[in-house]
Amino acid sequence: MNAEAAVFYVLAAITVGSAAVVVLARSLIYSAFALLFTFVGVAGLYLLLGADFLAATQLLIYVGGILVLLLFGVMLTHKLYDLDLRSEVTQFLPGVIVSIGLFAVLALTAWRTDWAGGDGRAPAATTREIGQLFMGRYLLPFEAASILLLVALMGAAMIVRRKRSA
Amino acid sequence: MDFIYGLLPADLPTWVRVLGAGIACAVIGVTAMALGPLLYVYAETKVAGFMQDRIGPKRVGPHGLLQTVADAVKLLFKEAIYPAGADKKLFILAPCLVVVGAFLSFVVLPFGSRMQAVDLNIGLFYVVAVSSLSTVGLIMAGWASNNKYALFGAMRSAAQIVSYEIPAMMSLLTIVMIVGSLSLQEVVWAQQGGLQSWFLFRFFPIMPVVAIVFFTAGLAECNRAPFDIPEAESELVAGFHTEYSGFFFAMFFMAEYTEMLVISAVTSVLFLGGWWAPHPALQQIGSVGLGPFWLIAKAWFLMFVMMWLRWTLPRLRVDQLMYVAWKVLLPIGLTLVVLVGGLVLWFPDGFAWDGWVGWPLTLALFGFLFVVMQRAIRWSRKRAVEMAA
Amino acid sequence: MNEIQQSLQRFLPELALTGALLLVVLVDCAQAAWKNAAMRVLTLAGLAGSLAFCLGLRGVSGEIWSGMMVVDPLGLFFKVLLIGASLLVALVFTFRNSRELHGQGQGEFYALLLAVTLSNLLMAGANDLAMLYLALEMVSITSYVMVAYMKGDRMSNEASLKYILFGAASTGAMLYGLSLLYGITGTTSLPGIREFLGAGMTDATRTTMYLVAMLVFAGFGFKTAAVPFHFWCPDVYQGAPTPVTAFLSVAPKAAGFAILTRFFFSGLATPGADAWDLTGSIDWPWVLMLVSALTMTVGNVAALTQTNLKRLLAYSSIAHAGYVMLGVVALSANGARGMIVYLLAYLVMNLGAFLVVTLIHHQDGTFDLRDYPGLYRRAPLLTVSMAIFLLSLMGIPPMVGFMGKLYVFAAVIERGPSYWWLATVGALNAAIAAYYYARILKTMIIDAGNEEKPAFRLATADQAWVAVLAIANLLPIFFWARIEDWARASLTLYAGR
Amino acid sequence: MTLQHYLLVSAALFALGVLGLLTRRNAVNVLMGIELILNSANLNLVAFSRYGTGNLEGQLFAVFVVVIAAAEVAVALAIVLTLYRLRRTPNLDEADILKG
Repeated sequence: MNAEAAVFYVLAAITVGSAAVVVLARSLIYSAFALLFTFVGVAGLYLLLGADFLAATQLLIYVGGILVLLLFGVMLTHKLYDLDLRSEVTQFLPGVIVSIGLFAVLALTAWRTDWAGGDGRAPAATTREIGQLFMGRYLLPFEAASILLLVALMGAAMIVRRKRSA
Repeated sequence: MDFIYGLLPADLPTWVRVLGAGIACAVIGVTAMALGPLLYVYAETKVAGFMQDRIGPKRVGPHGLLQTVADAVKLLFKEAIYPAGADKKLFILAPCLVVVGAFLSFVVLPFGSRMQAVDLNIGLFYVVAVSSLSTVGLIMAGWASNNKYALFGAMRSAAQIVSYEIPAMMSLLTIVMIVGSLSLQEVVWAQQGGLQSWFLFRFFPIMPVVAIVFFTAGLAECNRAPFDIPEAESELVAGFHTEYSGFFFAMFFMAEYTEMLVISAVTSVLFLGGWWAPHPALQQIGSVGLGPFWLIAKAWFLMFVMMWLRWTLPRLRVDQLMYVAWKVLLPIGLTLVVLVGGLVLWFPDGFAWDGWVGWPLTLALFGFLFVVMQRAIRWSRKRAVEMAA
Repeated sequence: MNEIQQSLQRFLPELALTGALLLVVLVDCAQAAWKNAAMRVLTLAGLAGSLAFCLGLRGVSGEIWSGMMVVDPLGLFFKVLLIGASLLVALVFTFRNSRELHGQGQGEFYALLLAVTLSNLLMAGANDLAMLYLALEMVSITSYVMVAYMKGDRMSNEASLKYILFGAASTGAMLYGLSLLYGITGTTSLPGIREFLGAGMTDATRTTMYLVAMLVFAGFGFKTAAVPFHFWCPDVYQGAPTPVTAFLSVAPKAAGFAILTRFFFSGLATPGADAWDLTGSIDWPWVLMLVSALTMTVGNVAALTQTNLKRLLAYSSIAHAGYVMLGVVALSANGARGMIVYLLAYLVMNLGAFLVVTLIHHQDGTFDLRDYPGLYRRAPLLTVSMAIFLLSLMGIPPMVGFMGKLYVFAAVIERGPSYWWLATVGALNAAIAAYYYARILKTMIIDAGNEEKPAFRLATADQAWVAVLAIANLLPIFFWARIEDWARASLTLYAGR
Repeated sequence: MTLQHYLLVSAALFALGVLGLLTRRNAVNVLMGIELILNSANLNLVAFSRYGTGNLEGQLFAVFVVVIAAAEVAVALAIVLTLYRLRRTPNLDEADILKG
C-alpha cells in the first residue's frame, strides 16, 4: 500500500465516520462538531485529487462560514448552556433501509458505469486557470452568483429583523 | 527545509537527509512556536508597565525575565479543572483545534527565499482558510464550558472574526491583483529592491489605507484590543476561556499570541517586503542570508504596535465593533478593490512618485495620524474628566 | 472582447432587470417619503424595459456567454411569459390591496420580485449544467425569502421552512444526478452532452442514465410541483402572502417547464434528427406519462375536499402542471406548442383567480369558501370575473383555458392509440376539476349569504385590473390566428454548437 | 487510487445525508443532512474532473455549488430562527399549522 492510498483511506474513514456521527449522534451539538471533521476530510480528499483551490474554498466557506452559521443556529434555537441538546429521531428503521438501498445502488453504479475516461492526468495547477475561467467562460455564472449572494444577504437580514414598530 | 537539508552531510542517503531535515524543521518550528509566546507575554507585560508608568515584572530573574517561564511552569503543573456539567471531550478538543488553526498558518510563511515549509500556490488563501478552524474551536470551547458567559464570549468572538474576515479579504485581494499570484513567496519577490518597492509605499495615498484596513481587521481577528469585547473582563469575565485553567488555558494563551505573530508576519509579508531588507546592502552578511531576521524583526515590530494600541485605545462597544466592520472597513475595502484594480490596469508600473517620494510621504502620513489620534484621545479624556466633575 | 459585446447585446433584457434590481436596493436605503412610489416605478420600468428589449431579439438564435446560455425563439417565448407574469403581478397586486402585505417593508419585495424574474430568465436560457443549477437555485432561494415575507406570521414562516427544506433536498438530489451526468459525458455543456449521448452508449451506462434522469427529475419536479415532488406546494401556497402565491404558481413553474424542455430536448435529443426527437436511451414517454397522469389526478382529487381557497387553488395548480406536462409527454412539435399555449392561458386565468381571492380577503379577511355565500349581491363585478376565471380554468369554450386544453389533448391523441388512455385520464380529471370549480361558483352566486355584511368598496384601479384580466380570458379567441403564429414561430430550439 | 474509491466515499456521504433527512426532527439537523448531500455531489464533480476528462469544468461547478450552499444555509437559518422565535421549537413536526 503506497502513501497515497494510506492517506486516502485515513481521509475517507474520517469523512464517512464523522458523517455517520452527524446523522446518528443523539446530541445536536455533536452532530454539528462532527460536521467539522466531515468538511475537513472532504477538503483533504480534494487536495488528494489535486484541487487545492477548491480545498481551501471548502475550508473557508464550509468550515468558516456554513458550519459557524449552523452552530449559531443550533445554539440560538435552544436554551443557552443547555447540555442536553437532543435531536429526536423518527422513523429510524425505514430510513436506514432506504439509505442502505440507496448506497447499494450508487455503489453499483459507481462500479459498473463506464465513466468518461481521459488520460488520467490531473488538471494542471489549478488556481490560475480557475481564475481565468471565472473571468472568461464562466463570467456569467460568476456575476449571477454575486447577485444571488446579494439577494440572499438581503433576504436573510429581512427575515430575522424584527418587525418595525412603525 | 531546503536550508537545513543543505547543512546535513552530503554523504548520507537522501531519505535520511530528507527525514532528518523534516524532523529538524518540525522540532525547531514547534519549539519556536511554543516558546515564542513566553517572550511575547513578557514583552506585553513590560510594554504595559511602561505605558502605565509601572515597572512590570522584575522579581523572577534579571529584570523579571523568567517571570513568564515561571508562569508557564505554574500553569503546566496546575490541576486541569473541568467545570461541572461540562462536556469533557469537547472541552479538551477545543483548545487543540484553536492551537492547530493558529499553527497551520506557519506552513506557508516565507522566512527566506528558500526557507519556507511549503510554497503553496494558494498560500494567501490558505492562511485565511485555516484560520476558520480556530473559529469553530472557540465556539466549541464556549459551549463545552457549560457557562453562559463563556458561550456569549465565544459567539461574540465568532461573529467578530467572521465579520472582520471580509475586509481583511478585500485588502488581500488588492495585493493579489498587483502581484498576480496567491503565493506568499511571489508576493515577497514582487517587493524586491529595498524600502521603496514595499507595497506599503506604493501608489502613495492608496496602499497605506489598504495596510491600515488589513491590520485593523487582523487585530480584530485575533480579538485584540480595542476589539477585545469577547474577552471583556467587565462584561463577560474572560470570554470563551473563562472556565479553562492549567495546561488548556496555556494552550489558548499560546494560540492567541501565535495568532498575533501570524497576523504580524503576514502583514509584513504583504506590505513590508517580507524577508527583504530595507536596503539591498543589508540583505546578507557574507554568505549568511538575513531573511529570517528581517521578517521576524518586522513581525515583532508590528506585535509591539499591537501591544501599544492595546494599552492606548479604549475598548469598543459591541455595536460599534460591528459598525466598524460592516459600515466602515467593508465599504473602504470594496472601494479599494475597485480602485487598485483600475490602477493595476492603467499604471502597471506604479505612480511616478512611487520611488523615492512615496515612502517618506507614507511615513509622514502615519506620523500625522498618530498625532491626530493622540489629540483625540487626550481630548476625550479631558471631556470625561469634565463630565465627571 | 467582441464576444462579450455581442453577448451583452443579446442579454439586454436581463441587464435591464439587473439594473432595476440594483437601483431598487439603493433607493431602499434612502429615507424619503417618495421612496416606495419610486421603487414601484423603477420595478415596473425595469420589467417593461426588459420586455421591450425582448422584442428586439425576435428570431435571434445562438449561444451567448461562451455557451453558458442560448438565445432562441423558445427561450424568448418563455422570457416574454416570465417577464409578463412579473409585470402583471407588480401591476395588479399592490401593498394597498393586499391585507397580508399591508404594512410590510416594500423595498425587499420589489427587489426580490426583480431577482426572481432575472433568475427565471437565466433558467429559461441556461445551456450548461453549472448555469442551469445556479439559475434553478437562484429562483428557489429568492422564492424562499418571498414566501417568508410576512414577518411575525406563523403560517408564512412555516411555509417557508417547509419550502426550503424540501427544495434543498430535491435540488441536492438533482445536483448528485448532474454530477453523475458530468461523469458519464465528461462535459457540463448541454450540446456537449447531446453529442456524447448521440454517439451511443453501453448498456451499463444506459442503466446509469435512468438513475441520472430520476435524480435530475427531482429538481425539475420540485420546480414544476409535479407528483411525487409536490408535497411542499399546498402548504407553501397557503402560507405565503397571496400576491407571492399568485406569482409562484405561475412564473417559477413556467421556468421549470422551460428548463425541463431545454434539458430533455436540447441535452438529450439525438443530434441531426428532428429537434423534438429524444435519444432512444430511455423510454421517456412512459416515465413522463406516468408523472403527468399522477400529477393531474393527485392535484384534482385533493382539491375536492378543500375549503381554503388558497389551498384549493394550490392543488388545482398541481393539476394544471399535469396538463402542461401532457404537452411534454407528446414529445412532438404540437405537444410543445400545446405546452406554450397552455402556459399562456394559465398565466391570465390563475392570476385573475388569485386577484379576486386577494380582494375578497382584503375586505372580509377570509380565505374560507364557507364565508363566500352571497358574494354575488355584494360584489357583482368580482363574482362575474371569478366566474370567467373559473370557467377558463375548467376549460370551457370560449375562454383561453379551453384553447390550452384543446392543444395539449390534440397533441397527445395524435401520437397514437397507446397514448389514448392518457387523454382519457386527462378528460376524467377535467370533469373532477369542473366539480370543485363549479362548487365555488355555486357558493358565490346561488347560496344565500349573510345580508348584514356591507357591500364591497373596491378601488377603481382594482376594478379595472379585474376587468382587464377577465377580458384577457375571453378575447384571445378572436385573434387566435396571431397567437398561433407566435406559438409556431417560437418552436425553434437552438441546437447547434 | 481509482475513481471508484472516491465515488464510494461520495455514495456513502449521499446515503448518510438522505438518512439524516429522513430521520431527523430538528430543522438544523436536517440542514446538516443537506450539506452532506451537497458535499457528496461536489466530491463526485472533483473526482470526475481529476480522473475523467481532466478538464476543470467539474471543479468550477463545485465552486458554484459551495457558494449556493452558503446562500441557502443563510436563508434557511434565518427562517429557522424566526420559527424558534415564534414557536419556541426548532422541531419540524411541531410546525404543523398548515395541513390538509
